Amino acid sequence: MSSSVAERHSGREQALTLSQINRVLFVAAAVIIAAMPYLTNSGLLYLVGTTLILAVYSVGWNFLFSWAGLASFGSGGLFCIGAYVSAVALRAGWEQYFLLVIVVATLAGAAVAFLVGFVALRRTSGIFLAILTLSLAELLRHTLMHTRWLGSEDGLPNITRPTVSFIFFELNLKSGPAYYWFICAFAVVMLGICWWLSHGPLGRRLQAVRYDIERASFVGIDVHRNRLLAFVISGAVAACAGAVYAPWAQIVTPELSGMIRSTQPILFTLLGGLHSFWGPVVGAFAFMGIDYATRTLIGIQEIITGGILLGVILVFRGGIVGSWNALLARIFPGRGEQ
Amino acid sequence: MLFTLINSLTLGMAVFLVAAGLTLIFGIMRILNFAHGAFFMLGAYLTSTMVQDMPGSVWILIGTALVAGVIVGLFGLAVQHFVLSKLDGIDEHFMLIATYAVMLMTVGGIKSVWGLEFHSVDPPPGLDLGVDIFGTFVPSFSLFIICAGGVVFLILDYVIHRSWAGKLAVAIARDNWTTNLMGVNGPLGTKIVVAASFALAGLAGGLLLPNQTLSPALGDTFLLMAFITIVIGGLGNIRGAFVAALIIAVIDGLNTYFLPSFPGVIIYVGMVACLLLWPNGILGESRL
Amino acid sequence: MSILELSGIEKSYGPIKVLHGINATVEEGEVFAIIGPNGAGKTTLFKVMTGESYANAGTVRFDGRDVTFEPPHLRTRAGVGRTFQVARVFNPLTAIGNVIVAIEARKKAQNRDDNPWWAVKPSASTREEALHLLEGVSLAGKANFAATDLSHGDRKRLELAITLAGRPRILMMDEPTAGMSPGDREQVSLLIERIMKPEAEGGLSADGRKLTVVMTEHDMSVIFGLASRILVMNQGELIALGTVDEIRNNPQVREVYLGTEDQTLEIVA
Amino acid sequence: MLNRRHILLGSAATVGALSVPAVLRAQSGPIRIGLITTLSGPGQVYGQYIKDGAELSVARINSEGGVNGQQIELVVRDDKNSPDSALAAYRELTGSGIKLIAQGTFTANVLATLPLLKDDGVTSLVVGSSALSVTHENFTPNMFRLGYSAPMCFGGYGHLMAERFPEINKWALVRSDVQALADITNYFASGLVKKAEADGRKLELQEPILVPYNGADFRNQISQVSNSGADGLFNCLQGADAISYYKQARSFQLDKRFKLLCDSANELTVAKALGKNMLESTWSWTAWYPQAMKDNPSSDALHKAYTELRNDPYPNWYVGVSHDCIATIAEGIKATQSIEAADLIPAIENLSFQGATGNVTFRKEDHAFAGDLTYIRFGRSDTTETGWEVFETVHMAGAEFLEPATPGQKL
Repeated sequence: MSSSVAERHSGREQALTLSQINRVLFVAAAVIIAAMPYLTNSGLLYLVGTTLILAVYSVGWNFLFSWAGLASFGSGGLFCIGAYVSAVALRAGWEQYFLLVIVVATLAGAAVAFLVGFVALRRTSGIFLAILTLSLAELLRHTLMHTRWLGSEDGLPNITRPTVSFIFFELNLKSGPAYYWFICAFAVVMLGICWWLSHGPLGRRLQAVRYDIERASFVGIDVHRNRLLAFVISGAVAACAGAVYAPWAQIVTPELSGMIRSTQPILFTLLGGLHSFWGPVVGAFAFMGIDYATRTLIGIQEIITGGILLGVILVFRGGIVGSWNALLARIFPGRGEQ
Repeated sequence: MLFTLINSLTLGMAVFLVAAGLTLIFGIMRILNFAHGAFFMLGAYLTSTMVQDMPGSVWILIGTALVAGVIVGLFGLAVQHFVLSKLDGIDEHFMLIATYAVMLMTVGGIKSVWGLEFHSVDPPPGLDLGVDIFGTFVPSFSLFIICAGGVVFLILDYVIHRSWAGKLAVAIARDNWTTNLMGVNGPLGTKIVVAASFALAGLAGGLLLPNQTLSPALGDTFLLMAFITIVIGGLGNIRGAFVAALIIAVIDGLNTYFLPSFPGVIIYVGMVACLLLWPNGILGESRL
Repeated sequence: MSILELSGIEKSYGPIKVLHGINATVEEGEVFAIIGPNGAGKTTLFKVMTGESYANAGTVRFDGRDVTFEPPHLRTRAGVGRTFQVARVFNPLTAIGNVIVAIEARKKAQNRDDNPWWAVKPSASTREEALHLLEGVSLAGKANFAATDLSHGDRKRLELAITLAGRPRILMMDEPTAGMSPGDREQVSLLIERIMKPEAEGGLSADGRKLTVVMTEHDMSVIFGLASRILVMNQGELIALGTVDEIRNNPQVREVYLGTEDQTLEIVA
Repeated sequence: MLNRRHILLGSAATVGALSVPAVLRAQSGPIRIGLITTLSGPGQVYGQYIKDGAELSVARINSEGGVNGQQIELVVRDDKNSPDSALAAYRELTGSGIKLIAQGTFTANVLATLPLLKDDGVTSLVVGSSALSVTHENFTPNMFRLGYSAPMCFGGYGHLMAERFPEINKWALVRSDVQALADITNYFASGLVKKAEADGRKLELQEPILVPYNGADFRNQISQVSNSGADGLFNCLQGADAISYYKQARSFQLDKRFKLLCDSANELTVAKALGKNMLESTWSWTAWYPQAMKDNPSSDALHKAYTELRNDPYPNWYVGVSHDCIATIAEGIKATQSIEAADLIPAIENLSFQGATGNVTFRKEDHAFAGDLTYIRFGRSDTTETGWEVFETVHMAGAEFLEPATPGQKL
């Protein structure tokens, strides 16, 4: 009894020390990201901004995957819906209501996710759900490609970055850095919400469902309802990210609903670290780094990207986050386990 | 109408040829192999290198396709040995990303070896024109593809469900550990099935070569369709894949016939409907 | 007053009929045991009662309400608790985490969430209750162990704590001593006896109500020590239902067990 | 010498204090031109042609002593056929101080960068991209399109066919199920109809038959086409789709069922892939067919250089057009001695020079290319080693087929 208490005690101390190191890193990364406009040219700034948006989008996907245990291959479709709602609204000149537009886009994503989830989650799971969502996203892409007023396959270009009017002041987001900081704020808010959801009672319920679905229903958890809720939240986050993305890229195309966009969060999550909240964020930036570093290696870029990915999976099983924590534990054995 | 059906059947069997290997590897390793399309393409490129512009006869086409299949199967063994076997026992999604990485590298390799230009290989003499069936003109290469699909299905079905080797493979897929206890070399069995799956991809690439255009995007054309096929049919279920390929053929035929202004779109609608009706695939999920 | 009523329960798996019209009532506060040789249909009947699978015919009434087609989570919320033959807990979570999930689920279902909506951590009262439950099953010292790392017996105890966290009125236990050493079995018997007592007397039964227990079990000494009534099944049919003494002296039961289980015979004799 | 003051001002204004190294580079080093094109994914084959053409153009200019004594450096980036990556590449290039951009192939990727050109003071030359929106509703004065607008190129095509083959009155049309090819098909059809009506003929045009984009099997549609009973056929498919389509059409003997076959814009790609099994005869539009440009030294030089580079005497038309993009920028800089958009844009507006593809000139109002059109007829041949040959070439002035200029507005 007493020895187990001691074990517990030392365990907590170790977690604290290691998490302090991570916290320092986290703050440093946040400062660098916030200071990006002063540090780099507009090219890298654009990439980092896009990566932030994709990181939020992937965290939303991972909420569904690592918490609720459902793999969707069609999240690109929801991202695309958010982006098109935002694009259409901004092109129609509703830029002063941009925040409202984001809310509407988010709700649109949530509504579509609800409809899909309501029907699909009762009937399918696992890979079947994955392929079903993939097909729905493909269907959306085809529909957009055939919709002339949404620009067919060339999409909607010339999306103006908005000037958001609050009651007392106006926020001009037209310039690159201004919108970039808006993205930062958006990322902080969305990641905050996702963190809160993942670590609160809902997160605990969902994890219970993922660990043992039958046991979960025998402690009184409504499995279907909670999964549906996770599906809707994930869809809302994807659509919200899409809505913020549209004015950043200033163009939306049906390819947003394509397989590449839908598989991105999977890659990010696995690369960054499975079942970890920050995994997709780390993975997104790692992937961006690989992409950026290999941008001049035209022709062999695919081989190099594939090789790096393969290397990472074979060598770092726990993804970057998992391996990093393991590495820390090894470097500071004194603070690690007994 | 008969004509539309035969053509759609051609598409269905072509998709089945690609899907057969995909469903096989799913049956034994529970992975969706993203690299399958790339290896299909590799088979096609290898065959085209061997036969140049035109295979001398049907048998030369089949022979070279088999050789290409064997080579691709060896590549598959390498992938299994250096990548997949190393990921055994950890989260299955890592396999997914691994096959994605293998796909990237394979496509990159194909581009650097064969270049980007379009290539075309013609059907062998005798299969380049058409025949008359019940007053309907039917391209003979369509018949060739339909026959190839049927033969490959029959062989696979026999091997898996009737033969000793197939029963062994099923045993491995169901319970690798126990099979090992009983003195059967499970890892070797897995290797053989994985190699067979890749070899089927290569064979399909070779057989379909005269039907398609060689370009580094060839793999994508079939991969999604093959995914859909094996999901509709029931993952890992070779009979399911065959039935699903037939269903896809019918859906595509109806699409062409009744809704010509949206070619190729109804397959997705059909697939969504199928999944909602039969959530585990028409013939159910199966370990091989 | 009867808390659980089974009438005319029939269940088939495909063409094979497993249950042939079972009728029984469970009274509040009793320990009701279901016994029978292997393949008698005990587990199937159990599943029908808990909602894991639904009956093809007949009705299941809980507290007077028809729950025949109610899914498990609704039955749990209504007051049915259930443990599995092989303990099922949320493996990666800590022991206390397991119990907290269950308590939170109950509070949410009853709309008695005492946590503010924005709170991330479980409320103090939830944590307290969880610790209390773990103490009740003698697991308090291992509260922060991951469930995976617990021993078989500890996992069974943890599962019991999870189930009790739902404040059940009826506790359904599928072979609670399966796979345990004789010493451990006795412990479990004592534990069951204890949890059935109201809280005031050191037990874990909620607000003055009597906890009812329904269990399947192979170990006759456990059953004869605990049960107030016993239902005996054979080949999907009820062959006897009565008090321990009635069952001991029932010739039909003897016949069933004679041909099958020698060890049981000794105990019956 | 370049106008140094302009460079300093321009760079400092847009890039800010941190870009000092870029300014220094611009002063002393070569003139840097960014090339953004598709070098991975679908469309990579075209991007490769564009890259080759641009690089050969740069090499030629540099070997001739550069522009006003300054060498040109080409900085190539991949747009991965996504607007996202095109933007990232564009911003990286402009962020490092580059003011001259050449970009192709697909419209969406071009549309992504168009709105940014003006604020960044960038002059951009667009390769390919036949969509109208580039020079109409999304027009920006900083962009010149050295690609062919659909009405000019395919309206002219239809006109030519109606003029040359007055006996063909029944037409069937086939196209892939994407919007860009729908526009092309429509302009071809309207070109046909307009010319026929002007000649007092009435044409019978069937509804276009649609085939799946990036499809695997086209036989259902091929059979529909061959049963259409028409005499003329316009095939509007791209790349691998087109080749698979012709290949699968061979057993139907498509080329025997129609008196006249027109391919949209695949030109010799089809013949090179099909070889001895090429169709008997088909027309196609092309932007550059060097064998027919004998009195054009620029074309000859490029053709020679390309053949040496790739060992392929039949380069794709993209090679010529992207070559001319770089040449246009060089000519503009030569004329104005500046790389600033303010000076360069009027200079290019007034340019008229002989590029590899013929006369290069732009319409002032919307910066649409107003040069020459080329159509070729080619087909199976028993006498050549390749199995096919080009039978005839037609050159036409393109300007008269250009759609009305409505920069900033939808046509």
